Formats: sequence, C-alpha cells, structure tokens
Amino acid sequence: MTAETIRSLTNEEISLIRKEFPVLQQKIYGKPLVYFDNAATAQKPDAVIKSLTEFYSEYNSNIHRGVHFLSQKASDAYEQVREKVRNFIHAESESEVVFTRGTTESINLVAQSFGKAFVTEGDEVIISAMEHHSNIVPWQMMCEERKAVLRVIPINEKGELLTDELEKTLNSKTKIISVVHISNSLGTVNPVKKLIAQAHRREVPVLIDAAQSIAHEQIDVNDLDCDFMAFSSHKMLGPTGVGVLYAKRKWLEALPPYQGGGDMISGVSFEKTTYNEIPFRFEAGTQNIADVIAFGTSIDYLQSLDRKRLLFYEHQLLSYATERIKEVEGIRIIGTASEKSGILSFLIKGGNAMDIGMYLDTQGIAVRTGHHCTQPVMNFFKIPGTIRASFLFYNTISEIDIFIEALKKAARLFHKK
Amino acid sequence: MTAETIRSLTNEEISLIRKEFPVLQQKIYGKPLVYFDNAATAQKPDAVIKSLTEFYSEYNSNIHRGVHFLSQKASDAYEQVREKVRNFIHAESESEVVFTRGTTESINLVAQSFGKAFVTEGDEVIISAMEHHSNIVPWQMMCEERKAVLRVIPINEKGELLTDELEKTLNSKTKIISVVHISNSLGTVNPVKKLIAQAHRREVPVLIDAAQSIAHEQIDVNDLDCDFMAFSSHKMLGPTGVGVLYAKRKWLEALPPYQGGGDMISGVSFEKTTYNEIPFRFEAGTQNIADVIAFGTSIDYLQSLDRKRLLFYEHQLLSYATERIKEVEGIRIIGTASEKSGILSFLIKGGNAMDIGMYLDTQGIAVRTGHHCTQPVMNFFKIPGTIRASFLFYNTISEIDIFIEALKKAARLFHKK
Amino acid sequence: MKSLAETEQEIIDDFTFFENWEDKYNYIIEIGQQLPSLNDKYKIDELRIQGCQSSVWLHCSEKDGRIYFEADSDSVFVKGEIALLIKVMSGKLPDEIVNAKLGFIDTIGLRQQLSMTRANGLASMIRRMKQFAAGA
Amino acid sequence: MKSLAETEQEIIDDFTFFENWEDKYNYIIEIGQQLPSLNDKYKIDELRIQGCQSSVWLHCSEKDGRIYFEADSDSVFVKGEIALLIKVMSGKLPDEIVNAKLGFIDTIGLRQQLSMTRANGLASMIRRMKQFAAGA
Ligand SMILES: Cc1ncc(COP(=O)(O)O)c(C=O)c1O
Ligand SMILES: Cc1ncc(COP(=O)(O)O)c(C=O)c1O
Repeated sequence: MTAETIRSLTNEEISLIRKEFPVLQQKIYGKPLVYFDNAATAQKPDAVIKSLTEFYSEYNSNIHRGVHFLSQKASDAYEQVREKVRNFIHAESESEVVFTRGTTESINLVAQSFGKAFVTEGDEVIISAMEHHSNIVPWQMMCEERKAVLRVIPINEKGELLTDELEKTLNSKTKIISVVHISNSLGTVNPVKKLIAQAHRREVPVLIDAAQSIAHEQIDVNDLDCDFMAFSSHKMLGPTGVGVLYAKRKWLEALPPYQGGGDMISGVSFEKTTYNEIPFRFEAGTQNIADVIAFGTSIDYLQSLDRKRLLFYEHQLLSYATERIKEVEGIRIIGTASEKSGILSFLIKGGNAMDIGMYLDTQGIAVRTGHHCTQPVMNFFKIPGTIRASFLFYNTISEIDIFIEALKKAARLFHKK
Repeated sequence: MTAETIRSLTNEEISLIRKEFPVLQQKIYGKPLVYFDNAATAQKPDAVIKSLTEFYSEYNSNIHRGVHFLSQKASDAYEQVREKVRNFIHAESESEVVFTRGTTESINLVAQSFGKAFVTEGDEVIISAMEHHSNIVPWQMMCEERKAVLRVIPINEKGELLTDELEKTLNSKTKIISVVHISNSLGTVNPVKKLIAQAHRREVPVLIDAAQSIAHEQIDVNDLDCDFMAFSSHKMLGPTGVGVLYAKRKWLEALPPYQGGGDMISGVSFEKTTYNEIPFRFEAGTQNIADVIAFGTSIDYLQSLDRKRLLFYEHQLLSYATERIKEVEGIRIIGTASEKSGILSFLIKGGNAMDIGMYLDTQGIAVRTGHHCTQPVMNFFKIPGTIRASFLFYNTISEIDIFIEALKKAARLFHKK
Repeated sequence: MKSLAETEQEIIDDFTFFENWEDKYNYIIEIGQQLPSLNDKYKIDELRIQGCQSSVWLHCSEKDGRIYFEADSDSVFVKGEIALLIKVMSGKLPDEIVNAKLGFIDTIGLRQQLSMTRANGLASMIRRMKQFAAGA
Repeated sequence: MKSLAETEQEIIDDFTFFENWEDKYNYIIEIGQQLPSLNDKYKIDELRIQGCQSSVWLHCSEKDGRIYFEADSDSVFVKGEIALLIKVMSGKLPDEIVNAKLGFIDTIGLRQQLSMTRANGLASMIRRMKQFAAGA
C-alpha cells in the first residue's frame, strides 16, 4: 500500500463511522472513552446490535430441520452467513466454512481431529515463538496425547519470525504447521504466504491463526493457499461466541468429527452412526444462531466500507502513535518488526504495566496490560508483560494525542519512585 | 404438585407474560403465530434482548485480564451469572459451573475428559434408549476411541425407561451413566433421582441431560445428587450459544482440560504449561461474554415468576392438549409415559409428518416434525418421525384449540388420499 | 411438444390464482395426490434421494432423444413438487434440461418452502435430473 | 491501640476527600510508594500470592497475642492496597482479623477496582491474613 494511490479517511468520514458505534459515545469517569483495546475485542456498530434484536424479536427459532416459517427464515439467514464468510475470505466453497465458538475452538478442532487422523508417535508439529496461548496449548495437548513433538520457530529481538529456521525445522516427520498471521502482543505481520509456499514444497499443511489479521488485512485464502484458517467474529465487529474454521475441502473431508451430537449426523443407531456431509459434520448441537446471523451483519458492514482505505488509515494511526510515544520518558517499545499492524506494545521505565494501565483507565483510556496470552513472548523479552494499545479504524489521531499526554503524566508519576 | 395447593396462571397473568415476548406478537402469513416449538428453542423476553443491546452499546469489552473500566464491568457481569446459575440449580459453589456452548458441548466435554481420565479398554458406559443424539454420539465416539462398550437401557411401548434393567446392566466395569431427564421426543420424565441413588450405590457417577428439564422442572443438583448436569441457555429463554456444565467439584478437579487456549492456563511455556483453577480451566479462549450475561437475565426473569405455578400451568396445557387431540381422526400419540412434561408427539394416519407440519405452518402454527435427533426412539416405534407440539408457560388453551382444529382439517386432507 | 420455458410459464400462470401460502400448499398437495405412484421395482436405494425428512425415488429414462422422469415420495407435498418438476422437465430435450434455470420455483413463491434445503431432497433431485440429461 | 473498626473508619474518612477515581488512584499510588519494601529474604515463593498481573509477598508474624503483617508487590497500586490492608489489619487481635468484614473496601469505592478479581491477589491476600490469624 502506498500513499500515492490510497486516500486515507477524512475526519468527516471517521466521525460518521464513529457515530455508528454506541460504545464509543460512552464517558468513563466523566471523560470520553478512548478505546485502544481493539486487539482484545472490537466494538460493534449499530447494525450488528440491531440484527441481534431483530432476530430475537422477529424470527428466533431453531434451524435446519424445522418446516415452519420462523425456522426456515432463521435457517436461511444462518446459511447465508456461510456464503458471506466465503466471499469475505475468498474461499472456493461455502462448505469449507465451519462455524465454531471462536479462534480457540477452531484451533482445538484442527489439533484434535487432525491429530487423530494423521499424527502418531514421533511426528512433529511446528508453531512459532510468538503464538497466542490458543495456538500453543491445543498443540501441546495433542502432542502429549500422541507422543508427538512440538517444535518452535524462534523470533529475533525485533519480534520477527526467523523464517530461515523454518527450513531447518521442516523434515519428513513434520505433519502440520500452525502460525499466527499478526501477533497480538507484538503487532508483527508474518510473511504467511511465503511460509505456506515453503511448507507446501514439503507437502506440509499450514493453519493460519488469523484472529488479529481478519480485521486488519484483506484476507484471501485462495491466494494465500492456506490449508486451515481460524478467526473470531468478536475481533471483527461481530458478536462474541462465534468463530470460523476455514479448511480446504480435501482436509475437511479427511478429518474425523470433533464433537458428536444433533445436526452433525446423517443417521444414528446404537450399532452404527454415520456422519453428515461437510461442513455440518463439524457443527454438533444447536448452533449460536443469533450470533452467526449478527456476525453476517458485521461482514456486511466491513464490506460496505472501502477496506483498502481503512487499513491504510490504521497504518497511519500506528505510525503516528509509534512516533509520538517516543516523547514519553523511559519508553521501551516491544515489537519493532519492519512489517507491523495496528498494535503498539510498550513499557515505561520504573512503571509496572498494570499500574500504568490503571492510570490510563482513570483518564478514560482503555488499554490492555499483561502477557496478552503470549507468555513465551514475554519470557523471550524477559519481561512480565507489556502495556498494549491497539487501534481500529474508528480511532483518531486526537485520541492518540490524549493517550500520549496521559502516558507522559504516568511516566512522571512513577519516575518519582 | 396438586391442584389443591397450587393456583394455575390466570388469563390476565398469561397475557401479561405474553406481552414480554416480542416474537409472540408476530403474524405468520397474516395469522397470529402459535409457537409450539419450544422444545427446539424457547422465545426470549424483552429483558433478555435488552441486556444484549445494553452490553454491546454500553460496556462491550473482553473480560478477565482487563484493568480498564469496561473490562471490569463486563468481567463482573459475566462472573455474576455464574452465581446466578449456581443459585438457580442449587449447586454448592459457583466454581462448579462451567460455561459452554450448549448441552451438546457440555456432554462432549465430559465424554472426552472423563474418558481420558477414567475409561480404558473393556469399560462400560450406560445411556438409555431415549437419548438425544447429543447424548449418544459423544459417548459412541469416546467408547470407540477407548475400546469401551456402550450399553443401553431399553424403554417400553409407553416410552418409559425400564429402570429395572439398569440394575442388571450396572457392573464393576461401568464407569459412568448418562441419561436424559426429560425426553425431547416423548416427553417422558425419568426418575433421575432414583437412578442416581441406584448408580451411587455402585459408586458410578451420573450425568443428567437437563436440556429439556431445565425450563420445565425446578432443578436442585444438590437434592438430585447428580455428578454432572448439562443444559442450554436457549431452551430456557436465554440466547443461543451458551450452555452450562455443572459438575461436582471433585469431578471438575479430577478431569483433564478439554480445550486449550487463553484464559484456561496459569502459566505457559514451551516446556511446561500449567492449568488454571476450576472452572476457568474448562473455559478456553474468549468466552461468549454477551450471551452469558443475557443468559443471566433469562435466569432473573424465570426467578421473578412463581415457577411452581408456571410448571403447574404447563402440565394443564399438556393434559388439555392430550385430551383434545383424541378428537382428531387417526391420531396416534407417541410417548404415553405416566410422568410426562409439556411435549406431545404424535402421528396422523395416512399423513406424512412433514406434510402435516407444513399444513400447520400454513395456519401460522409452528411445530417440529422428524426424528427430533432421537432416531433410536423412532426405530423403536418403527416410525420415521413424529409431529411434536411442545408447550411453554406463555402458550394458551386457545392456542391449543386453534391447533386441534387445524389438525382436524389436516386429517381430512390426507384422509382423502 | 411444448418447450420447457412454455411449461414453466403455464405453471406460473396457474399459480397466479393463489393468493397465499395455504392455497398453494393445498394445490401442491392436490397434484401430489394425483401423481401416479412409481412402480415398486423402482423404489430401490439406488434411485433414492435422501432428504432429511422425506425420501424421493427418481427414475429417469430416454426415448427418441427426449428424457422422461417418474418419481415418488413418502411426502405428498414433495410429490406435488415432483409433479411440477416433472411437468416442466419430463419429455424435454437433454439440452433444455441441462440449461433449465427453473425460475418458476422463485416466481411462484416456492423458493421459501424449498429453502429448508435439508428438509427435502428437491435440490438434489434437480441435480440428478440434470446429471442424467447431461449423460444422455 | 485502636480497634480494627476504628482504623477502618479512619480510612473511610480519609477517602471522603477524594471525589473521583483518579484522586483515589493517586492517593493509593502515593501510599504504595511510601510502604517500606519487604526484606528480600521474605520475597520467596512460599510467601508469594500470585495474581494474574502482579505478585504479592506477604509475611505474617505474631507478637504478644497480636498479629503483624508486612508485604510487598511489584505493582505500586497493589502496594497501596496492601498499605491500607496493613493499616487495618496489622497489630490487631486474631479474633478481630478473623471476623473482619472489611466493609471499608466497598465504602471507599475500591470494590470495583478490586473486582478484577483475577488481576490482583487482594482477595487471596485477605484470605491468607485470616488463615494466619485463625492459626495463631
Ligand atoms: C434432550 C436433549 N438433549 C440435548 C439437546 C442438545 O441441546 P443443544 O442443541 O442446545 O446442544 C437437546 C436439544 O435439542 C435435547 O432436547
Ligand atoms: C493471535 C490470536 N490468536 C488467538 C486468539 C484467541 O481468540 P479467541 O479468544 O477469540 O478464541 C487471539 C485473541 O485473543 C489472538 O489475538
């Protein structure tokens, strides 16, 4: 993306966008909310909230087997979201889209089902040193069960993946690679397309943890050629409780089911149970119908905007914040990769991360502090945690100014010590 | 419950209740909706819908590790629901309440984790012949994995469990029993307290599938003394996408985690990961925060009513419908247990269940048709499926009248054939 | 012989008389009840299309370059839908069938009822019809 | 020596001067910064209470029938909270400590900040203090 071809958002556009997000109108302790905790969860536009109210007020019903009006309306709305997701990520077919509870469940599903089908004693699974716990623990659990080995691609001091190490780690025992697209604690954007090509030369499939990238990149699974992708609705303006597992048809068809129950079967008897076709085979029990439908609305909302421009603007926010934060005494930025997305992790000398987070809270500024579910990253940098500000296109330059001034005060507060 | 001591709902009370459910105000094809598909999912009162809107408009945020105002407010609201659930089912401690995606996930969690900890080759698991697929398939999958044997307590022609058979089936290899409280296709209320006592004499733990009973009985896990209980929010006036696994502390502490990810750990490193305390150990990843909070509102709503009277009224609805349906020519009721809850499954001679369901749909009447995810029950009765009308306290006697008249017409329509 | 498009139009014309879903339902049940049963020898698993709540048996044949369909179902409503489909598709040229858009399903307002995709096998039935025609 | 209830009341009185969360925060940070550090020999795992984002070390002792607490944390805010707790609890009789309701936490409006239960170990710290007093 270059400044020549893409116009950033204008102030008017931003303020129109902000009007659609009711939480952003809140005051916290009498001060306007500055919401910089977007990597944890994004705020929801009115349209998304409204679609929940509409569902529950107008056509709430269980789906699939119902022959009555409400059930058909709900089933249609639910299944349409599969097509919306397919289109959003450029998958080939909507039957490659499985609805889950979130990124975490999507990864657990793959770890368990893929493990059962393909991993045996001595096999290897590769992840990176910057993974979120949700992309570590499921693999650890599976590897322990199957006596397989978890191998880890290291990172450098800037928080970049040492991609050369992948080549050395890949071998004939490697069964799958699972790697994050954008690190939630460092902001690093990994060269996943390259990694996938590299893995494919060895015929090793790749899962991309797109929890952070789904809202901050334009994802094309076809172009990336990834085998699996996991992401959550709540980080892309949709409701909590919904996520997606995208998987190439050949994989979905090869994987054994993960959970058993209603809707995922084609026939049940005590002697023999046969499973439904994909993707339904992976959706056991009553689904999160309302939230899937509202998730569809969040996709519509994102699609209605010019995403190229949004993403360009988000990069501007990051650059501006990264520049200005240097004015704060004792600042140390954690994560200085050359390719970064709108996440700024840092520490202030003498100040405990939580204390600073709480100070920012007194100013109505919401950031996250701690290990961000990436303890291995913290161990690598030998720090207990960071303060993390994460941006979305509804944030503004003047919010960053407020944030920087507050940080300066915090730095003084703890400098005394 | 006896008519002497409990007053039923008055018409005024019912119409006040109905006003709180926006879906019930809908017209379908110009006719007032008669919603008799409550066993599939219940409609939601305004308060529940409003609490979703409030969350997303006022304090949407990710929970637990956040130090900012919104996150604390959301965390508090979320954790309060655990206490509400505890109180609703009379559990000893809120740490015995695990939030899941629904009944199906709760049962899968137990099947997998209990299986890993306690089931080995040759062991036995007992279920009943009237289980929902969600209480069959998870056990089949686990038993196949662990080379254990699934044993089934049969039912009689009335759809009652042959409880004597349990005694014969129980043996030293029995590791767990999982049984439904109220059958969703037959309406049978099983004598679970007796079954649990029977199992406990052999020191075998029992899981109760309370998907149907949670809204139609007053549940007391302490009194029942069950080891595990599974149910879904969406069947008790709450949102889709949330369920509960109740488990006695000793079991929760003994079970290995089910899914890995953020929030369920206490420390992660590539060498050694340690898990969080219960119940958090079983809640990996971002939870369905908004829906859990709204689920709390549905509990508040239920608690605000006199449940004894509601349940008494529901029994009256069932009795009335069961009596009147006999006027329909060619009627055959499936499920005639002496203890029944508000579910009426039936067939009409010469009429295909789906055809009749669709006819009722033309009249604005929503029922469910098919096997209701209980194919073994259908096989037992040698039928492909049934038509099922299921009642909740917002239904009325005059809705049943409309339903019976429509059924009579349907019977005539297919009698011609 | 009428073209596929012409028969579609006839059905659309028929349906303009019906004001609501109940009338349509009754009409479809009526023609479902009139559709002759399929010979039992064709009610075999190979010719069966499994929906979630009903089964359809579809027998395809070819004569003089035209394709003929006969079918049956345990649901009278599905038989009615079949009757409409047969009216449109049976006796037509392979090309017509393969290229049929079957817009009438939308126009007569049946889409909504058919959209309970997994409740009946209509979509699969159309697919099978087209497959047979394509192979002929 | 003041009773536990009296010290609680003193703190409540102090806090009436603060109008908002920022003022309270600043005050707590101030007293946190003033709380003497715990001798390093007590900063051992056995005396550590693990919160999600901060650690607390709590050293309990008994002298002449009264219980004394010293503590430290890597968070100044938590140290401030500790300072308040120590002011209320340290030097008191075992019975007073065991039965302390610590209503002041609510009254001074700290409950909300403490309710991020898992973000700091305050609740566990109170539990440990009471356990020690109960065993004394
Ligand atoms: C008896 C019974 N068990 C389990 C379930 C599964 O519940 P859910 O689909 O909400 O997971 C249901 C609901 O259909 C049920 O009726
Ligand atoms: C990179 C990354 N992976 C996985 C997750 C887990 O997502 P969820 O908690 O929605 O399951 C997150 C979110 O915290 C994340 O940032």
